[in-house]
Amino acid sequence: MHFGLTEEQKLLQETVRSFVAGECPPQVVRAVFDAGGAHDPALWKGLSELGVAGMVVPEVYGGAGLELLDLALVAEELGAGAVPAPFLGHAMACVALSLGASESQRERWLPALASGELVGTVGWSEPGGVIDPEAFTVEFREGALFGAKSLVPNASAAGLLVVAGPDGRLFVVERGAPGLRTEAVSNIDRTRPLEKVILEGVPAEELEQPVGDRVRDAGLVLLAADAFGCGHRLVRMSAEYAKARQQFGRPIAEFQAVKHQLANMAVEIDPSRALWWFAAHAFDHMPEEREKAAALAKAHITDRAARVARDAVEAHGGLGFTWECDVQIYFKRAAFDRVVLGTPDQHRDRIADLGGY
Amino acid sequence: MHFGLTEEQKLLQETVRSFVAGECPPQVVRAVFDAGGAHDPALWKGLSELGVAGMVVPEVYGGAGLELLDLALVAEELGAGAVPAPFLGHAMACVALSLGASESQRERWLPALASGELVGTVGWSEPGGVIDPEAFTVEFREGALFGAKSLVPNASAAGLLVVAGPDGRLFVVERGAPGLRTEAVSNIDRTRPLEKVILEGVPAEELEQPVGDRVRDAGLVLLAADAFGCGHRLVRMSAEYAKARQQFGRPIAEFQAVKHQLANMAVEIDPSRALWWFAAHAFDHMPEEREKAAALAKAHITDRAARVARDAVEAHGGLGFTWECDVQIYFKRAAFDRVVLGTPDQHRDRIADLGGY
Amino acid sequence: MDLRLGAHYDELRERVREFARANWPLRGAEAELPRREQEILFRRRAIEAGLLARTVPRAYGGAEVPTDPIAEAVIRQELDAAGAPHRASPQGTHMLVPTLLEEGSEAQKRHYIPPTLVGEIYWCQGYSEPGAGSDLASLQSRAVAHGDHFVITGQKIWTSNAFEADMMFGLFRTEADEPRSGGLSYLLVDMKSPGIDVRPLRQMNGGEEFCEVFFDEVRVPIENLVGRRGEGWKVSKATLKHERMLIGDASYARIHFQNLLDLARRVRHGGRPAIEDPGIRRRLAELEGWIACQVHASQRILSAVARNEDLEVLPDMLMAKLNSTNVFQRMTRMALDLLGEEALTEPSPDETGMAVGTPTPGRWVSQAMVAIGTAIAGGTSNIQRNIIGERVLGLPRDPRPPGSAGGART
Amino acid sequence: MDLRLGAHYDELRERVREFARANWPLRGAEAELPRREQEILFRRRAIEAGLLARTVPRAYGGAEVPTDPIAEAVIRQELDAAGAPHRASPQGTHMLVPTLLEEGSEAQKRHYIPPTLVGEIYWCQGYSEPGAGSDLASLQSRAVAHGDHFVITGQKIWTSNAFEADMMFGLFRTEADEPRSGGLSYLLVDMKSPGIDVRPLRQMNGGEEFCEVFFDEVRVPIENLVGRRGEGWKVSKATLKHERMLIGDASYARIHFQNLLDLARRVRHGGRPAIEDPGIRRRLAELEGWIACQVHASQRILSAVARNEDLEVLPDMLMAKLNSTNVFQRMTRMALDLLGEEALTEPSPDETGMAVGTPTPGRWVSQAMVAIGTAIAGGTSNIQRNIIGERVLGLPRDPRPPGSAGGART
Repeated sequence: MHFGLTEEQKLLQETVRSFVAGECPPQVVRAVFDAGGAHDPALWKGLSELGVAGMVVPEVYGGAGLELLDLALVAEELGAGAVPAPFLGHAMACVALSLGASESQRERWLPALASGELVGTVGWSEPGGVIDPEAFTVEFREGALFGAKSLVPNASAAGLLVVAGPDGRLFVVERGAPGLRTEAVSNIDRTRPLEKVILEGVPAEELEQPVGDRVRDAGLVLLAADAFGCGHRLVRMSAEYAKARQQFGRPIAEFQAVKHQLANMAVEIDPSRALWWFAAHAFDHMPEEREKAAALAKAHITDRAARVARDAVEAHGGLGFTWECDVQIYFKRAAFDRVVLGTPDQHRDRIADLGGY
Repeated sequence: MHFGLTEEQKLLQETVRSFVAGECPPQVVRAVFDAGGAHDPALWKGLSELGVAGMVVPEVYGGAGLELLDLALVAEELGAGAVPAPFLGHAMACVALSLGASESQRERWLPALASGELVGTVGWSEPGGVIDPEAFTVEFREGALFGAKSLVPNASAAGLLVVAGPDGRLFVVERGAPGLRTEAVSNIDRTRPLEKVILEGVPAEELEQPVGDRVRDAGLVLLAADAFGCGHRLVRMSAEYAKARQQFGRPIAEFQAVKHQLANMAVEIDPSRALWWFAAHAFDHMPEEREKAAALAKAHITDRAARVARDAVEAHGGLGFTWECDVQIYFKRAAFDRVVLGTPDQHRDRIADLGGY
Repeated sequence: MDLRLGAHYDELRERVREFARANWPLRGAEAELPRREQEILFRRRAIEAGLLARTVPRAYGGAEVPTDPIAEAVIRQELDAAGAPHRASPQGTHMLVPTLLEEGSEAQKRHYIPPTLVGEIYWCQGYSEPGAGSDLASLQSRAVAHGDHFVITGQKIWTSNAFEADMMFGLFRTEADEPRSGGLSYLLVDMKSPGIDVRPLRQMNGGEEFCEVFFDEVRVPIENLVGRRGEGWKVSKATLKHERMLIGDASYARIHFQNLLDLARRVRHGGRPAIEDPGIRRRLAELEGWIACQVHASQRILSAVARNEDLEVLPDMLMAKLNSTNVFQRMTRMALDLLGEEALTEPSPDETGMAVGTPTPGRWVSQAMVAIGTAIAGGTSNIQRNIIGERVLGLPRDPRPPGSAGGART
Repeated sequence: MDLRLGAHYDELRERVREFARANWPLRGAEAELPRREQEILFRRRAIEAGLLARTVPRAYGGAEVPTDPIAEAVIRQELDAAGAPHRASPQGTHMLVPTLLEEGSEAQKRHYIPPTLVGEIYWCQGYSEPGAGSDLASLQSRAVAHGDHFVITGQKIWTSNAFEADMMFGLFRTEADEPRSGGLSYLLVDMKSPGIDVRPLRQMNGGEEFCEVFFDEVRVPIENLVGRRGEGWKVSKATLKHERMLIGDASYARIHFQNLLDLARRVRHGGRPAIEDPGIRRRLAELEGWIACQVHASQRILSAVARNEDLEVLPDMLMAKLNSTNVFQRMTRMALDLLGEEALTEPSPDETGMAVGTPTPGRWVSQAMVAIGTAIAGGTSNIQRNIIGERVLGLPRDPRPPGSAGGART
C-alpha cells in the first residue's frame, strides 16, 4: 500500500512549481488580471512544452499517458500560483477524447490537443445553474446542436469545444462552426475567463462513448485541487504577512489571537489534501468510489478554500481589502472553483443520493 | 418611547437576584442536583412569598397582575442561578387560567395558584417531539382526556395540570384524577424534572377560551429568558475563572486567545437580551408580532446559550469537564431550554411560515 | 417598555413629512442651480426648521434644540424616505463638528462649523497610515513647526472620499522627540494646498471609496491646530468614539434581510424556488434571529441614550460593532450560496458603494467583500475583542512587551 | 498511489484471522481461569506469534520484528473484529514501554517491559495536577530524596483508570531550588504503596474514567528513577508525543458517521424521517466531507510512517488532533439536533465510556460532552493552535512575560 506520490510525481510538482515561479510570478498574474484576463498564448505554450497539455492523452497520440492525479498535481500548482491558463477546460476535453472518442476521432484531435496547439474546453453547466445531465436541454438533431452552455471556461481561446448532453453523451464542436456564438460572462476571477456558448444548429460530432460523468468528475477533482492550491498558499501568505507586519511595536504574528486564527486557517484547508489525492486516484482505479469521492472533494475543499480566502483578507488588514494586494486574486479564484460545475450545496445533494442516505 | 425596564422592574430583578443569592446559592443547587432533582417546597414557598407564583395572575385573585416581561425577568434570574423550582410549568399554567378560564374557573383555581400553594404545570409536547397543536393526538371525549404528553415540567410536584389539545383548546386536570399516570423522563437537567403524563380517560374540564397558542408563546419566551440567564452567567463565570487560573506564570485571561474566546462568547449571547425583552413585551402589547417574536427568541437564544455552554466547559479546562464544576449544571439547564417546547430547528420552520417566506 | 412613539413624535413625523414635501426637490429657479448648491440650500432650511444640526449652538450655525435621539431617528427616517439630501459630509458633521465643539478655539468653531453643517465644506479624515492601522500611536507623518506654519511631509491611507473633500482633519507628528502617542497634533489641512497628492485606492470589489494622500512639504497655518500641540491624541478621541457608533448602526440589517428573502424567491435550487427548500428556510430563519437581536439591541441603545441612561447600555454599545460585522458576514455568505453561478458576477462601478441599492448579483458580490472590509475598518475585529474582553468582562490588558508605552489602544 | 494492500498483507490478514480463531476464546481448563489471566495468556501467545509488541526486542519480551505500521493496522483490525483482548494497558504499552526503551536502565527494561506487554502490570499516568493543566513545568508534587528512597507528597489529577492500575509513571519535583521544568524527575510508583489514596473524579457526563491520586509521604525506591534526576521533563517527552498520536486516531470517525446516518433514518422531523429533509441531508453530506479528510489524511500519515517518510507528513500529524476534535464536535452537535427531545437523555453508567457502543440517545448525549472533553484533554486545543502556528507556519513563539523560563510548552 502506498498513499502518496511517486518520485516522478514529486518531480512533476517540482517542475511545474519552478516553471510557475519563473514564468508566471505574481507580477505576470497581476498584469493579466488587471488587463481583464486575456489568454496568454506564450504562457500556455510554455506549460504545453512541460507536457501539461497532453498529460492524460495516451502516449501513442503524443501525450504522456498519465493519470488524473498527475493532472490534479498540476492543478494544485496552477492554483497556488493563480496561473492564468485555459487548463481546466483543456484537461476536461482531453479526458473526454481520451476516454470517449473512437479511434478515428482520437487520431483527428488528440495529437493537436496533446501538444497544446489546439486548446480544448468543455461546456457542462446550463444557464440557471443546471448541472444535472438529466436536466440538460441541449439537443442533438441531424448532426447539429441546439441549446446553450453557461460558464464555459476559456471558450474564446478554445479551438475545440466538447458539449455535454443528457445520458453522458458528448459532442465535439470546432471553432468557427456555423451557428456557434459565445458571450462573455461577468466573472470576478480574471485569471480564467468564462463564457456562455450559444448553439443554434451547430454541426457537431458525437463521441463514441457516453463518458460525460467521468468528464465531470475529472473537472470536479481539478477544481478541488486548484482550490486547495489557492487556500494553502493563502495561509502561507497570511503567515508571512503576520511575521512582517508590525503593530504596537511587534510583529502581529506574536499576538496569540492572530497566531490562533492562522492555525485555524491551516486546519481548515491542510487536512483536505489527502481527500483530493484520494479522489484523483479513485478516478482511475476505484470505479465504485469515483463519483462520490469527486463530489466530496469538490464540495468540501472549495468551501474550505473560500473560507480561508475570507480569513486571509481579514488577516491582511486594510491591505487585504485592496485591489493591489494579491489576496484578492486568490479570493476570486477560489470563488470560481467553488461555483463552476456546481456549488458545494448542489454536490452535497448528490453526495446524499450517492451515499444512499 | 421606552425600550427598557421600569424602576419597579429593576427592583423586581434586584429582589429576585438577592433572594437567589441568599436562599439558593450554588451549594443549594448542587445539593438538589446531586440528589437527583427533587422538588424543594421551601424554596418554592420563598419564591411564592416574593410574588413569583402569582405574578401574572390578576390582582383580584391574589396575584400581582403583571405582564410576561416581569415573569421573564424572573426567569432570567432563575436561569442565572440555575434555581431548581417548578417555575416554568407553573407560570404557563397561570397564563392559561388568567387568559383562558371562565369566571368560575378563575375563582376556583387562581387564588391557590397565585399563592403558590397549588403548583401548576402544562403538558404541551407529545411523544416523538410533536409540538404542532394540529398534530396533537390527545382527545377529549365525554369529559375525559385520552392520550399522552411528553416532557411535562415538574408534573409530580404539580397539583394542577393544563393539557393542550388541537385548535388551542386547553383542559384542566387535577392531581389524583383517575386514569392519570406519570412516568419519569430521563433528563440531564436535574434542576427541573420532566415527566411523561399518560391520560387514560382522565376527567378534565375545558377552559373557556382556546388560548393554547398564547400559553405556548409565554413558555417560549420564558425558556429564552432562562437560557439567556444561563448563558450570561456562564460567560461571567468563565471570565472569573480565567482571571484566577494561572498557567505559564500568569492568569490565562492575559493570553489574548483566551481573552478573545471570552469576548466571542459575550457577543454570542449578550446582544440577545433585547430580543427576549421585545418578545415578552410583544406578548402583552403587540398581538401581530407576538407569535413570531416568541419563536425567534426561543430558537435564537437557546441555541446561543447552548453554544456558550460548550465554550464555557472548554474555557474551564479540565475542571469544566467535571461533575463537581457548576458549569455542567448550566450546560444541562441550557440543553433543557433548547429542547423543551421544541428545538430551534422546529421553531425556525415555524418562523419561516410566520414570516411569509 | 413602551414602544409607541407617542403623540409628540407622531406630530414631529408629520411635520418632517410636510417639510420634506415643501422643500425637496427645489422648485423654480432654484431647481436650476448646481446639485451641490441645491443640497446646501435644503440643509440650511432644514436647520432653520430645527430638523438638522439640532444640538449645535445657533452661534455656530446649528438649531440649538435639546438633544433627543429619538426625534433625530424619526427625522432621519422621514428625510430618507423622501429622498432628501439631509446628510452632508458625515466625516464633517459626525466627527469634526463634535471635536471642534469640545476642543476647538472660538475662531475655529465660528469659521468651520457653519459651512460644514450645510455641506459647503466636505471633510476627510487623516488618521491611518501604511505602517499604522489599528496602532495610531505609531503614526509617522511629520508636521514641522516653521514660523507661523507647520510643514507636513508624509502619507495617509484609507482616507474616504478624499477626492471630493475640501479639508482634512488628522493627526500629525509635531514633536519628533516624544515617542508613540505623545507627540501628535490635530491639524486641519486645506486639501487644495500645494504639495498634496490624492490617489485613489482601489478596493478588492473594484470600488474606489478610499484614497491615499501624499504630503510633500505642505504648509498649514498654525491657527489650524486644534487643542494643544502634542495633545492631538486626546483631541481625536471624541472623534473615534463617534466613528464606532456610526459603523455599529443597525439600520440596514432589515433591508438586507428583505433583499435576501427576495433573492431566495427568485433563484431556483433543484428546479424549484430556493425559498421552498427546508434547509434554506431554516438558514433564513436563523439569520432573522441574529438580525432581530441587532435591531432590538440598537432600539434599546437608542432608547437608553435618549433617557440619559447611557451607562446601562455601555456593554451593548461596545459589542455592537463586532456583532453587526458578524451578522453582515452571515448575510452575505448566505447571499453567495443563494446566487449560485451568479456569485461570480464582477461588481460594476455603481454596485460597489456601501449604500444599499438594488440588490443585483454584482452588488451582493460586492457586499460580501465589503462585509469582510467592515471587520477591518475602524479598528479590526480583534481590537474590538480586546475592548470587549477588557471593558465588558473586566479582563486584564495584554501584558506589554518591554519598551512599549501605554495608551496604544483607544 | 496504490491503495491495494498487496498479497503480503492479504496473507498476514489471513494468518491473523486463523490465529484469532485458534486462540480466542481459550478452551478447556484455560477457559476456567480468571478473565485477566486468560487475556495475559492470549497476549503472550500473540507476541510469540509475532502479532503484538512487534518492535520490542525479544530480550524484553517483545516479538522483535521490523517495524511495519501497515501490518500493525491489519493486525489491529482483525483482532478487533475477532473481539480478542489484544490491548493491554494502553498507558503501559504505548507510553511507558517506549519511554523505558529510550531512557530506562537495563534493569528497568528487563523488570517492567515484559509484564507490561502481556498486561500483568497495568499502568496509569501521573502528569497533570490541579494547578498545572497544560503547563507541566509548574508541577508541585514533591519527591524528596531520603537515603535510598524518594518520599512523595502531593496530588495528581486526570489519572485515567488509576483504580485498576498496578503502577504509575509520572513527573515529580525532586529539586526544590530549580524553578519550572528544571527540577522534575520521572518516577515509577507502586500504586499499592502506603500513603496513596485514589478517588474517582466524576465527569460531567456521569462517567468516572479519571481519578485524583493523593500522595502522603509515599516511599519510592531510588532505582525507580528513570533517566537522570531533574531531567524528568526530557524523559517524558517521548511519552507525550505518543499520547498525541493516540488521541488523533481517526479510526472511529466512520463508525460515528454511520451511526449518525442510522439516527437520521430513525428520528422524524415534521412527520417524516429526518433523513428525507434536504437541509439534514446537506448537513450530513457536509460532515462526510470533514470525515473523508480525516480518514484519508490518517491513511496518508500511516502510509508515510510505514515508508519512513515521517517528515513529509509532520505538519499533518501536528494538525490531526485539532482537526479530529473539531470533526467530532461537529458530529455530536448534529446528533443532538437530530435527537430532538431525546437530546435530554441522561447517560447511564454504561453509556459514558469513550468506546463506541450501541448508539443510544444517552450515549450520543455523553459523546457530545466527551467531544468537548477531547478539546481539553492531552493539551487543550489552544495549545494545539500554538504548536501549529509555530511548527507548521513558522510563526514566532509568544513573547514570554518577564521572569518566566523557557521550555514551558511541549
